[in-house]
Parts: sequence; structure tokens; C-alpha cells
Amino acid sequence: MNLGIHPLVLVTFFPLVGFLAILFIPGQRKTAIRWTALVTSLLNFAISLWVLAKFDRADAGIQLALRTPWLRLPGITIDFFLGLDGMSLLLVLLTAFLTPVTILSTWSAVEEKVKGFMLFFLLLEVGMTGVFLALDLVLFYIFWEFTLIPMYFLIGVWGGERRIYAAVKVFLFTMFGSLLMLLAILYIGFTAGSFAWQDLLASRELFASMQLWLFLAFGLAFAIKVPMFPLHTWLPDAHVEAPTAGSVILAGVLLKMGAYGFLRFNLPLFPQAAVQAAPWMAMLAVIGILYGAAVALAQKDVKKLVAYSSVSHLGFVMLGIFALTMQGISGGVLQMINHGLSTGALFLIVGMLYERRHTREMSAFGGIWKVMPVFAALTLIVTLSSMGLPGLNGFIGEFTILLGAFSSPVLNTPWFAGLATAGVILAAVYLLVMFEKVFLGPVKVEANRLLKDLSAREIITLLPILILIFWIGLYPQPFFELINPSVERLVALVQNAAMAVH
Amino acid sequence: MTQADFYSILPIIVLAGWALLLLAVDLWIPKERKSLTALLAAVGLAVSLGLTLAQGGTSALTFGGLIMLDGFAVYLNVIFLVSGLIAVALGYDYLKRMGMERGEYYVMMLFSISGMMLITQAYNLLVVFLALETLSIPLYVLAGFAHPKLESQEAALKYFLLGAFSSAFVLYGIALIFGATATVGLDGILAALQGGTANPVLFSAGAALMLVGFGFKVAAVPFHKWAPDVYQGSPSPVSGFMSVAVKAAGFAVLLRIFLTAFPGLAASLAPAVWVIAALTMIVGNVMAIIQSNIKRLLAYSSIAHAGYMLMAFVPYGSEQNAGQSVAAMVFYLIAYGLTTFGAWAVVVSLEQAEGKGLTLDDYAGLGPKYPWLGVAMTVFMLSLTGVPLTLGFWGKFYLFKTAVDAGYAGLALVGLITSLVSAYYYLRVVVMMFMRSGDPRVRRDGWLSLVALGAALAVVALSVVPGRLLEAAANAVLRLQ
Amino acid sequence: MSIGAIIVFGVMGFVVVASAVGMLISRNAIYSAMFLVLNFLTVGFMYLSLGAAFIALAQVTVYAGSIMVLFLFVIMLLGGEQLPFIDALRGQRMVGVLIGIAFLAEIVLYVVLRGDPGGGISLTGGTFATPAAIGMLLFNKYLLAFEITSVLLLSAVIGAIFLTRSAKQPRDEAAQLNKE
Amino acid sequence: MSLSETAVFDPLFGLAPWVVFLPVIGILLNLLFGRRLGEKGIGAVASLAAGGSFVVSALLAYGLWRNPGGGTLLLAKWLTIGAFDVNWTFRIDTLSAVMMLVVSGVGTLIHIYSIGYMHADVRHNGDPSRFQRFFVFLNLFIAAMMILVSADNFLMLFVGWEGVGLCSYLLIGFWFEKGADGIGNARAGKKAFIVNRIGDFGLLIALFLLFSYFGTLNFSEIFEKAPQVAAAAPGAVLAITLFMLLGVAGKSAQLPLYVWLPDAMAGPTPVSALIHAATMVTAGVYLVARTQALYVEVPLAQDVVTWVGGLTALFAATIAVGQNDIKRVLAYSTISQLGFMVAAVGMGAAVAGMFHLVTHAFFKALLFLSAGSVILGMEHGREHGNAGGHELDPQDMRNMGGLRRRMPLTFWVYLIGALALAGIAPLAGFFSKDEILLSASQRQPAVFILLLAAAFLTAFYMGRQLLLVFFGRARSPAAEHSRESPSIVTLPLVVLALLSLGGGALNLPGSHWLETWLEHTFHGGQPGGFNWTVAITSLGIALLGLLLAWLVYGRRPLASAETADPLARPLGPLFRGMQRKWWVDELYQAVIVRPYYALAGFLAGAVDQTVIDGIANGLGSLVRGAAQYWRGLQSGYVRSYALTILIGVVLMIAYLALR
Amino acid sequence: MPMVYYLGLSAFMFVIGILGMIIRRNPLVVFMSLELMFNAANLVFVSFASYHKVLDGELFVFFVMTTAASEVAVGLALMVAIFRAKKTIDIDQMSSLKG
Repeated sequence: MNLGIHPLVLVTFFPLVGFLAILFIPGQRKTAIRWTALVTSLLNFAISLWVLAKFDRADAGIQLALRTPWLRLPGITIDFFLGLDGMSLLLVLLTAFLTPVTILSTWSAVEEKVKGFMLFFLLLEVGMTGVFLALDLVLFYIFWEFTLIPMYFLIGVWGGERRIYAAVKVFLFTMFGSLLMLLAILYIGFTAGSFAWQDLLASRELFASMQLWLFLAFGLAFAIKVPMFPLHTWLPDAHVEAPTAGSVILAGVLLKMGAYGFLRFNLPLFPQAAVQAAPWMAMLAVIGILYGAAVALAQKDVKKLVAYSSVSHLGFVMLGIFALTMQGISGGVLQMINHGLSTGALFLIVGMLYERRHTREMSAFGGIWKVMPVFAALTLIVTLSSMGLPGLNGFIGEFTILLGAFSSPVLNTPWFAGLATAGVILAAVYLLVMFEKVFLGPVKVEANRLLKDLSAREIITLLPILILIFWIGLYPQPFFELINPSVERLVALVQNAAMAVH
Repeated sequence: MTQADFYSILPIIVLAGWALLLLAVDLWIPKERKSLTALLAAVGLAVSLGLTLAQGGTSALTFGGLIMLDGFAVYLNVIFLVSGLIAVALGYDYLKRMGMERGEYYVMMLFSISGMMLITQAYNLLVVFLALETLSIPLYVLAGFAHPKLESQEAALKYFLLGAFSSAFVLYGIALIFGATATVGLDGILAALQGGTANPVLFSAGAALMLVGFGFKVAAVPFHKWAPDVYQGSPSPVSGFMSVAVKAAGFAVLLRIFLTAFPGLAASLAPAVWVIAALTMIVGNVMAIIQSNIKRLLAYSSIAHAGYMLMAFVPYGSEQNAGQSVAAMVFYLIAYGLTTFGAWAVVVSLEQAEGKGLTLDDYAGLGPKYPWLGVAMTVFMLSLTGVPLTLGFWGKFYLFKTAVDAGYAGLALVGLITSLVSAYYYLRVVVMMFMRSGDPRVRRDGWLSLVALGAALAVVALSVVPGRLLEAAANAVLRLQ
Repeated sequence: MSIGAIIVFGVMGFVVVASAVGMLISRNAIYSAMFLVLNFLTVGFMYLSLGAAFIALAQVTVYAGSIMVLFLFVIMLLGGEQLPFIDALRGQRMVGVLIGIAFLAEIVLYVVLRGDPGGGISLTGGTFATPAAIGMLLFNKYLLAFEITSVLLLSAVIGAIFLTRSAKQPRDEAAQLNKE
Repeated sequence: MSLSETAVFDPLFGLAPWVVFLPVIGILLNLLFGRRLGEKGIGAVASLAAGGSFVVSALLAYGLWRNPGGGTLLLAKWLTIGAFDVNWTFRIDTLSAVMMLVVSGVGTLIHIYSIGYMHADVRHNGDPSRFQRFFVFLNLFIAAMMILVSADNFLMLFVGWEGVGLCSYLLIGFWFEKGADGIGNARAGKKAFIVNRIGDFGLLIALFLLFSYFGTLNFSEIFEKAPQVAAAAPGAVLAITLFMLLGVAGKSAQLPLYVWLPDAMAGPTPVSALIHAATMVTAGVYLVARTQALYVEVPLAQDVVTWVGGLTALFAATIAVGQNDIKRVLAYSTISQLGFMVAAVGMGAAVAGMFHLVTHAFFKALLFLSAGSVILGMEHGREHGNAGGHELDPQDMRNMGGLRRRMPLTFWVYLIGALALAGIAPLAGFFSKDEILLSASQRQPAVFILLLAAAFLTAFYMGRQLLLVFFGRARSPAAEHSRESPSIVTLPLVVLALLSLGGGALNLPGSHWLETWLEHTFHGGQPGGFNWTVAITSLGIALLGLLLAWLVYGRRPLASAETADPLARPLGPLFRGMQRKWWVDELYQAVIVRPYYALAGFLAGAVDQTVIDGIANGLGSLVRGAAQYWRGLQSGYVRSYALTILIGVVLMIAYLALR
Repeated sequence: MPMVYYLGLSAFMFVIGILGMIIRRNPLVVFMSLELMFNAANLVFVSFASYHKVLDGELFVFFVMTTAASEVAVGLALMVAIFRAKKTIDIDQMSSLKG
């Protein structure tokens, strides 16, 4: 295959074209920079759709693989190895979809150092796409770590008041986990003689004796990223301080990298360990669901509330994954997309509020529905999607996850799913409280009376997300058709391991 | 002296000879035109570099067993010579700015590099000792080059006294090894060891004392304490040179002697080196986080990096790992050297007379004002942290891989955790540059910018295609024994 | 091994150690230097007794002679200052001595006694280390080393000149620092 | 019960999705073009959408008449994951047809009523732009409710189930800036949603259990397998039914989750009529009726359901006695009546329950809409009355009195509704309630007593309400200046009054028309009957209640709005309990709400910030502390450095020596 | 003579040299102590040269002397320079760089 036109290479590295173009635009020409970034990311979205068109839904395996040796170290070769299956394709699509949306949202939000912002943003897109496509452990690790850098700058330079604290915290937390993962990667490479995912899948017996430790090392990295309770404390800080676009991408895509890591590596490579750890992971997931929901309720800052809601939502994803059933995992994958859309949209909404009032304290608002009816209506839909109202996307994910977890033979008890279902109640509590405090009641603060309703650009920013929210809620079948084959394979693999364990 | 003998040390002869010549020529170069001296020094280094590269692929034991020419030596000599070129580039403008434009800088530099090249090629402990002194004595002078600035003098004195102290340990160690084996040639020592005629106690004690001496040179804990003070007090280009070239020389001789002559000692020394490596990584990184002076910060960082390299040194004794140990270490030397020199170039750019411009606060606002320099420094900091898409990542990756392959996952874990600590202080520099506002003053100098940007580019570009470099490192290994 | 030899060795050994201790504890640097000269001379005699005549000679001329004279010159130049007794580093002396003794014990107990190569040195082999033999070795096998030494000495000389010469014109900043 | 019965798929069944599509089209039209359509246009579009739905429902019913076996219609694949497979499938059978007819029929009437009511209401409340929003929500409700009742599987039912909850939330908080502290209405909406979510939690668990024991969520398959599964795992079916009961309790406002419904009266009156009286709240009853096949397998669950219904019926009735807000009385009455229905379906008398559901929809919608008419009249009177009593509550019955003369039409229809509710023969309520009482007397004598007591109280509080509102003298200027509502408001009242009058004909003893109709869906249900003893007892009790009400409130009408209730003295603390709703809200506040808030605060502050984040930051401080300590060792003294080297050497040699 | 005697004696010299480095504040005396350490090593070389009858040891001592000479040259020059600038040679005064 010709490297130059391989679709996966293109979809991964295309943003670099925009990167280079922006590099040569003078910093004062903000509009030109914005348009370049937007067009680049839109083209990349188109490329991702092209990849989708090339994808064979019936095939459960890795497709469109590209594998060339990259480095030869003594006894082992590191490959440049890209490839995708349904799960990764969906996440690549999500990335390519959210990036232009997010760039559009920065139109008026980012006025300072636009050039740098867009440069980092496009770099971030490269890193994120790479994470979902890389099938060589080392290549994966490189993309994984690389995403940290642009994110670090996005938070640290364009963030809020305590941005530096938040940026460093993000960096250190993530790095802590990934360093242990690196150790595990090295160990696997040493014992199995390869870093390529498919080789390792075939030869996982070679490191089976250590797999619980390897699972934990990988798991720590991913759990921090997800983030799972109690490793989540970086997230609220990061979200609160990050600029809107950063929060959207952070919640929308970066957190998914953790969950994706579990699916791509932890389950297939260490299946027995996964089965053994499943109850514990599920327990943490459930604690995360309930805890995140409770803590979210106590927040005064809208953004922090949404951040903690992420902890809760990602708990569902993790519960689904560690149900280790078809429904659980498929639901988990879909819920990743859902969370990306709903929470991403919520952050966009918070950003729109912040742009108007320069505060995110809920007490500064109230009665906004009266002033900004369109905004309120859109927010309501997003909020409902986030709390899992049937007919919208969130429900489909949560329901299938809970369904999968409830009858999971690995978890072997309905308690996890039962408690998690209680999280559905709590989600309604904090989200409705949020909606009430911001949008309902009388307009108490004078400054709020003059707020302008959404502009056409802002509506266009939200609209694609809303369409997907309804689409997935009402007709998720196409999405599941993408996910199911790969998940089926994965579940079969893990179930065999479970048999071996019991 | 046969032709082969001559050829094997030709680059050294040329360099030392050039230094003598330069010394003489410098007398006629007026004070305003010392740039000519710099240029001449660079030419000498370049010539020597060319000759060294021409030596590539050959392997010979010459001077009746005193000198070894092999891929390892060529590889490291290239490092030394390139370091020299960079140090000249860094020093050229710096000396002028600081009002100490003296030709001796270049002469001393060339002498010191000759010593380094010699120590890498030395195959006899006597030559090792002489080369050690040859590389050290000019450095004592260079450390005090900014005299009568007190800081510089203090640095020179500390470096001198402690350097001599550590030399004494090396010497005593050599003496014990001579006592144990009745020879000072590395081949003879190996033969004595393998023949079982060596006195094991004297031998291991001697080796331990030598380890102390070289540990001092590479600034391994607990022999590291000179480094922060000396790096801070010395002129910045010299500090940069020390943190790269001297460290490289220290590791070169360590590898040369221990791998060639002492492989049997590995088992008994491994735990000690393990502890030293761990301590070095811990202390270096932990101490760095509270530094506010950039030079001191880089000094502690260089201590930490010595620890990482020692990590790969721990398993040097086993047959299957020795090659990888060396490859990993020499590869890391390149990665670390490029990165560190780049960082020092930025430091030199910002340093002003009377030691101003050296605190972290002076870096505030660098990013927005001088984006290229800021980006370059960011690249260096990330590379030192070991974040992917920098050469530093591959370097660390290789080191950790070596440690893990040899069964030292615990040590690798220490390394990883301390890397995390290091991220904190490296990021502080980035934070300062990009996330705090300020108005830094930067010296615009072509050579400095070339070094900084060139190094940054190399660090990133080579990380994308590190294949050739890894190959070179792997080749540097095979001919060691 | 005759009693006489032991007595000679004992006396020399005592002088060596005593003069070393003397150097260590003399408060005046000149006394220290003189003790060190005595030490070097005694060691030189010991070399002689070991049959290393050439080295013994070099020891006396180079070490006890030129090097120590250089020391004395500098001591005179700097005024042989006696430093106040107050030690800024509390406990340094105590700990230093204790650890030094520990080190000595280690060397003696481990290196010297456990590493005892056995046997002794016959002090009669006069023909072994002749100056001629040394010369042959020096200019054949160690010719390179000899040449390295020349570079080494040269660089040391240049360094010494550099360090002392430019100090004649102290710069303003140095002067300022001195005032502080 | 099984698909196999669908011998003939009537072509009319193909229309089924339109019961949902039409309201959705209405929503879209009103959303997109609402501004241009104007109030009339909006109302017309929305009403036509609902009316169209009714027509489709009627056609479906006609189809069912031809092919009573019913059928299912697959609209689209929805979710397929492994063994889990659910689709958007509509189920057309006699039960769903009844529900569709009720929902769209009553719904259409209320849409029409709302055109007039909301025209006035948005102006009273000062935001005419919300007229459009109201009808969008109303249509959305119809759509969601239709999904609920026409679903062929539990998941689709759940979509409707929560969808109607959402509409309820939106409409309760329709005037979100009004109510206590300006936020009361919004809070009421939130409360409704959350309490319903608690119920939904139960329903969700039931769904999961269903899937894990039946492997499907389709009605027909589940009902078919029910006997086998119940035989194999009786505990599972019990759990399923009880968790489902939790959902029922939430949606149909049964103990202990009834608390949201009274507060829901914050919504505009048509909403109270449509959602919180006639249709949505009966979804729970519908669910139990729909899943009779499961309940009949576990008598214990049936008993529990019956008891919950019976207790709720009595409990809510007692509270209704103590209320002064005209709508709140009706709200508690609704809860009470829902108790009747739940008890009925719990006992297996599904037809009786459905019968009461239908008649209740008629007369309770009538009562609410009439109450709305009263409120409109009061609001009009408040604005035109000279005394500027703008704080005067137009819903407080103590402020009314004597409205009989000022609003005669409203009075008459109200009277019909009230008597129907009280169970006076031959109005609709009498027959349906009688059937329930009969079943209870046969199967659960204890519950029969409870229901009888509730029936007595029903008659009493309805009598009290009639007397307070329409009789005596006007007790406020607003009441004096009130006037009859416009015809667009009263027209639906008349229609509903007629239905309340004659609704009993649906299932008259003897004809049992409804029972025959529903039998196609409920197989093997016991045939209803008629028992003179029970009928006379219930009628007597109702009359007794009315008489007592007249004795207390009719003989000596309240003098003024401030006069204490005549019951307050004789009943003492008992009456206070009725008035204060037995302090249940306070109890929940103290036991659940406040502790949860406190817990959230504790977790966010003490646990999250202090402990968890503290550990991470503490590690950082630890490293920093170590560095500070070691910094002291880097003293700058060269001798100290030498000592460090020596220590290193000593340790190394020691290691070698001791190795 | 037993070899251990020489080893022992050199050990004493070496340790005393170390102590000089650690205890004394006069850099000249420190420097002398360093020379003492070198001499200790030399003694080992010479005695082992005689013991093994291998001349390399003695030659080593010769080279040590030359390096010692060059070190002394640089070291003393440094001290002189410092004395000129600071008017004192107390090495404890040279502790401004720390931490």
C-alpha cells in the first residue's frame, strides 16, 4: 500500500497540513487562521467519512491495516502499525466530528494568541486520532503521551485563573499512569518479542503469568484518564480551568482514550486478569457513578458540576466494559460517543454562558430561559440527553450498559447494575438542579436581563450535536452495527478466559 | 610508533597539536578579533571530527595495547567533538558579552576534548589516569574562567579540590587492581581474572574505588554534590559542556573498563550500582523541583540523567545484556546531549552580565515574545522529561527497556516514578515561558539560535526517524570487547 | 626477614604516620608543609628500601623538592594565615574522624587482612628496577603516556598562567563584590 | 396474548404509527412556523394534530372491531446487540385502543379548551409568547403518551413512560418564574421528575430482570413464557412485579411516591386535567393491566398491589378533606381514585380498573377543566374587582362562594363531575367504582373496607368543595366579580359532562361491553358481575358523605375567607394532619432530601477536596519536603561534600566486605 | 617484609589524607592532604611492583608525580587568584553556592 494515500495515514496526519498552513499565516490575521483550522478539520471529517465508506461492517477484525517496521531494537521491532475496527472507527469519527464543532465554538471565545491555539488544536487532533488507530503498543504510547502536550498548553495558556495548577495536574496525573503503562509495555515486549497488537493477541500466553500486574499497570493509566474513582480529582480542575474548546475535547475525546485503552488492550491481552478484576473495576465504576453524581450536586460552578457529571457518566462506561457482556461493552462504546456529544455540548453551553457573563457561578444566573429561550431549549435537550432520557442518545447507552451489567455472568450479581441504576435518579437530581438554578425562576440579576440569545454561529455549533443526539436516541442501529462485530469477538475471547478462570 | 598507531590516535594528535598552534596564533590575534580564534578552534574540531568519522568501521589495538580504536571510541569521539563545536558556538558570543574574551577558552577546551577522546580509547589504566587528568585540569581552569568573578572561582576551587579528591580514589583503586593482577593493561587484567590469578578482595576493592572516581565524574549520588555548585558558578557554556561531554567521558571510561576488564565483577557490584542509580535518580529529580536558578536546575537534572544511564549500566555483566546496555547508554548520550546543549543554549541566550537572567522568573513571557526560542526550550524540557516525539523519549525508552529486559523492573519503576517528579520541574520552565507574563531580554546571536533551533529540530526530527541513530549506537557496542 | 629490617620498617612507618598526623593537626600551614616534606622524604627512603631507586630519587627531587617548595612559596605569598578556630560546620570534625576511622578499619580489616596476597617482598633484588629498565619501559611501551604527560603539563602551565595573570587587572565588578 | 392470534392483519392497523406522527408533525409545524401562525393557528394546528390522532385511534378501534385479535406493526429496527433485540413496534389490541381513544379523545378536548384558557392565562401571567410553547409541549405529551400505550415492548413503553414524565416536568414548570419564592413552580416540576425517576428506577430494574429471565422485552413473548418462568423462578417474577410496582407508584402517584402530584398542580389547569388526572397518571394502571399475565403468576405481588392501592385511596382521601386549594382537593382525589384503579388491577379485576380509568378520565378532566373555568373567572374577577387584592389566591376555595349564580354553566358541569366522582348512580363513576368494590368484596375484604371508607370520604370532600365554591355568599371581591368563561372553554366541558353522565354505559351490568372488548386482550379474567348489596352499600355511603358535607358546610356556610374550617375544632389534631398532608413532605425532606444534600456537600468538600485530592497534593508536598530537607545537606561547604563522598565509599566497601 | 605492612601503612596515609580533606579549612593544607593521598597510592604501587616484580607499577608512580605537579600548578594558581580577590583562603568562606 502506498503510504502517501493510505486512508488511515491521511486521517491521522491530515491536520498537519492545516498546521503547516497556519504556521505561515501571520498571527494578527485571526480570521484567516480560524478559517484555515476550520476547513482543515472539516476536510479531516470528510476523510474520516471516507474511511467509514471503506470500512466493511461485517468484518470483526482489524481493517485497513498499515504495518511497516519503524525501528529495530535488539530483539524487537517497533512498527508503524495503524488499523481499525468498529470501535476505533467510531471514536475516530467522533474525534473528527467534534474538532470542527469545537473550533467553531472558539470563534469569539478565543481572541488571544489565536494562532497558537489553533496550532495546538490541530496537533491534538493528530494525537487523538493516532491513539485510536495505533496498534503497536509503543506507537500507541507515543500518541497517548503526545496528546498531553497540546492539552497542557491549551489549559495552561488559554485557561482560567488557576490554569497553571490545572495544567500541571493534568500532566502529572496522566503521566503517572502512563509511566507504569510504559513499564508494562516494555515487559510485554520483552516476553513476547513484539509490540504489535495482533502478535500479542496470538502470543499472550507468553506473559500470562504476569497478566494481573500488567493489567493493573495498563489499567492505572487508563483509569486515570477515564477517570475512575478515586483517580478523578484532576478532572474537575482541568475542566474548570480549561477554555471551552479544551473542555469539550477533553470530555469528548480525551477521556474516551482511557476507556478505549481498556477495550483495546486490557481485555483482549489480559483476559483472565480482566475477568478477575472485573468485580473490582465494576465496584469502582459504580462508586464513581454515585459519587460523581453526589459531588456534582454540591457544586456551585456549572462547569465543575458538568465535570463531576463526567465522572459519573464514565462510571457507566466502565461498568459496561467490565460487565464483559455484549450489551455492556457495546453500550459502553456507544456511551462513550454519547458522553462525547452530550457533555461536549454541555461544555459548549457553559462556554456560551461564560462568554456572556464571565462567570460560571450558578448563583449569578437564574431565569435565563426567559431571556434566551432558544438557548434554554437547546440546553434542555442536551441536559435531558445527559440524564438519559429515553428517546435521546444517553438513554440508549445507559440502558444497554445496565442491561449488560445486570445479567453479566462475570459480575454474577445484579447489585452493581442495581446501584448504578440508582445513579440514574441522582443524575436527574443534579442536572435538574443545575437547569433550575440557571434557567428557571425569575431573573434576579440585572446583568442577565440584557443577555443576547444565541447567534446563528452558535446555533450551528450546537446543531450537529443535537442531530446526533436525536439520531442515536431514536435509531442507534447503524452505530451498533459498527460496534457489534468487534465487540462480539472481544466478548467471545473474554468469555473463554472466564471459563478458564472459573 | 607504527603507522597504525599513529592512525589510531590521529584525531587526538591533530586536536592537541591544533590546540598548541592555536595558543601560539592567539598571541597575535588582537583582543577585538577573538572571533577568529573561535573560528580556528572550530576548524580544528571539524578537522578532527572529519578524521574521526573516517576512522569509522575500523578497529585496532595499538601502541602495544595502550590504545583501542573501535566503533565505541569513534561514536563517543564524535560526541566529544560535536560537543566541542557546540561549546565553541555557545562560548563565542557569551565570552564577548561577559567581557572575558580570551583565547585560552578554546585552547583549554581542545585540550580537555583530547583528554576525553584519549580516555575513551585508553586500554591501559595508566593511560586512563593520565587522560583523566588531561581532561580534568583544563576543566578546572574553564570552571574558573570567569574569574575574578567569585562565583566562578568558587566553582573552580570546589571542582578542583573534589576532582583531585576523587582522582585520588581512582588512583588508589588502580593501585589495588595493580596489586591484585600485577598489570595495568585491561587485557592483562582480564586475563588475570579469567586465569584466576587475581586477588579477588584487592580487585573488588580497587574496582569499587574506581567506580567512586568515575561516579564523581558523572555526578552520581552520593558523589554528586559538586555538580550543582560548579554548574552554577561556571560560565554557562562551560557548564553545558561539562554536563554533556564530561558526563559522556565518565560513562565512556566506565563502560570501557568495566565491560572490557571487569565483567566478572558485575554480579557483586550490581546491587551497589542499583542503589547508586536509584539514589541518583531520586536525589537529582527531587532536588531539582525546588530550584529557582535555571543553571542549578539543569545541574540537578543532569545528575538525574546520570542515574537513568546508570540504570542501564547495572546489568552490564551478563552476556546477553551487555550489548544492549552499551547501546542504550550511548544512544541516550546523544539524546541527552543534544537536548541538554539546546537547553544550555537557551540559558546562554538569556543570561546577562553579573548573573542576571538566570532565575526561572526571568523566563516569564519568553514564549509569546520569542516563540521560536520558547518552543525550542519546550522541546528540550519535554525531551528531558521523556515525552514522546522527542529524542529523550526514545532514549529513556531504550534505557528502561534494557533494565526491564535484564530483570530490573524495580529499578525501572524507580526511574519512571522519578521521571514523573522531573515532569514537574521541567514543566515549571514551560509554565514560566508560556503561562506567565513577563518581558525577558534575549541576546540575539546567530550561533546561539542555530544551536538552540538546530538542537530542537534534531530532537524532534530524529525522534520520528531514530533508526539510523539506533543503528549507530548498536554498532558502537559490538566492537567493545 | 631480619629483625633489623622490621625495626627499620617500623621506624620509617612510625615517622610516616606521625608526620602525616603532624601535617593534619598543625594549625600553621608552614608546619604542615614541613611535616609533609618529612613524610615524603621518609616515603622516599621506603621506596629505596623496596629497591625502587629511580622512583625514590624522583620522590625526593620532584615531590619533597620542587612541589613542596612551590607550596612553601605560595604559603609565604599568602601569608600562612592561621584560621580562627571556630568551625562553621558543627560536627564535621567529629563525624569526619569517626567515618575516617571506619574507613580505615574497613581497609585494614577487609582490604589489607582479607586481601592479604600473602608472602612478602624480598628487599634484596637490586637489579630489578634499574633506571635502564625503567627507561626502556618508559620510552617503548609507555612512550605515548610520556607524550600525554607533556600535553598535560603544558595545559596545566597555560591554565596556571591564565588564572594568575588576568587577576592582575581585577574588573570593576570584582572590586565591587569585594567591597560588599 | 400471542402473536399467533394475529390471524388477520387489518389494513387499518397500518395507520398505527400515525397516532404518534401526527402530534409530532404538530410539534414541528408549531416550532417552525408558530410565530407566523398566531395564537389561533397554533391552537388549530395542535388541536388538529391531537384530533387527527383521535381519528386514527378510532380507525384502529374500528379495525379491531373487525379483527379483534389485534396485531403488531414493525416500524423500524431499533437496537440489536447480541441476544438483545428490540424494535420500534406498535401493538394494536383492544387494551391499547382503549387507552389511545381516551388519551387522544380527552386530549383533543383539552387542546380545544386550552386555546381559550391559555389565551387568558398567558396574558394574566404576562408572557404571551409562551402560548406557542404550551401547545408544543401538549402535543409532545400526546406523542409520548401514544408511544407509551401503543408500545409492543417494555423499552418502547419506557420511552413513552419517561417522555410523558418530561412533559409533565415542562408543563408543571410552565410558569417557571412563578410560585413560592419565584421558583416554586420550577421546584414542583423538578420534584415530579425526580420522584418519577425513583419509580422509573424500579421499572428499569424490572426491565433488566425481565431480560435476564425471559431473554426479551417483547410483550407477547414475555407473557407467553410467564407461566414457565414463574414455575422455574417464582422469586424472579415476584421481584419483577414488585419493582414494576415501584414504577407504577411513581407514575400513578401511589404510596409512597404520591407526593409529587399535589405539587404538580402548579401547572396550568388544562395540564392538570390532561396529564395529572386523566391520562398520564393512569399509565401505571395501564402497565399493571398490560402485565396481568405476570401478576397473575404471583398472588403475593397482587396482594401488595391491592394493598398499596387501597391504602393510597384512603390516605389521599383523608388529605383531600383538609385542603382549601380547589385544584389540590382534586389532586388528592385523583391520587385516591388512582388507588382504586391500582387496587382493582392488583386484584386481577383489570377490566374494572380500566373501566374506572376511562370514566375517571372523563369526570376528573371535567372537574379540573371546570375548576380551571372557576379560576379563570376568579382571575377575571380579581382584575376587575375594585379591591386591588392582587395577592389574593384565585384557587383558594375560602375566597370563593356563591359562584353558582355568576358561573351557572360551570356550576352544572361541575356538579355532574362531582357526583360522578362521588359515585352517585347512574353517573359514570358509580358503575366503575362499584365494579371495583365488588371485586374487592369478593377477594380482599380488608381492602374492601378501606375502599369503602375512601368512597365515603370522596363523597364528603366533593360535597365540601361544591358547597364552598358554588354555594353560600361570595367571600371575596374576586368571587363577586367573577364571570362565566368563553364558549371555547365551556364547550369541552359540556362534552365531558355528557361523557361523565353516560360513561357508565361502556360497561353496564348486563351488557359488559367493555369487558367483552378487552377480553381479547385479557384472557381468563374473571367476568365482572353485579351485586345489589355492594351497589346499594356504595351508593348509600356516597349519599351519606354528601349529607355529612351538607351538614358541616351547607347548613351554615362559611362567613368569610378567614373563618376557620368547621371541621378543625371537632377533629382537632386529626384535621391538622389532614391539612398538613400528614407531614409526609416534611418527613421526606428530613429523611431523604436534606441528608442527601448534606452527604453531597460532605463528599464534595471533605472527601473529594480534602482526602482524595489531598493525598495527591500531599505526595507532592512530601517530595517537596524531602527536597527542602536535602537542600540543607547541600550546604555549599566543600568539606561537607568530601565527607559525603567518603560516606559513600565507606558504605560501598562495607557492602563488599559484608557481601 | 610482609606485603600487608605496606598496604596497612598506605591505608593509614590515605585515611589521614582524607581526614585532612574533611577537617582542614586551609586549602593549602587540604591540598597537601591530597598529595598525601596520592603518595599513599604510590606506596601501594611501588610495593606491589617489588612484590610482583613488575616495573609498570613504578613507572605509574613516575607519571603520578608529573600529574601531581601539574595539578599543583593549577591548584596553587587558583588559590593565589582567589586570595587576591577575596583576601582570605578559608575554604569555608567559599560557600556562596549551595542549596
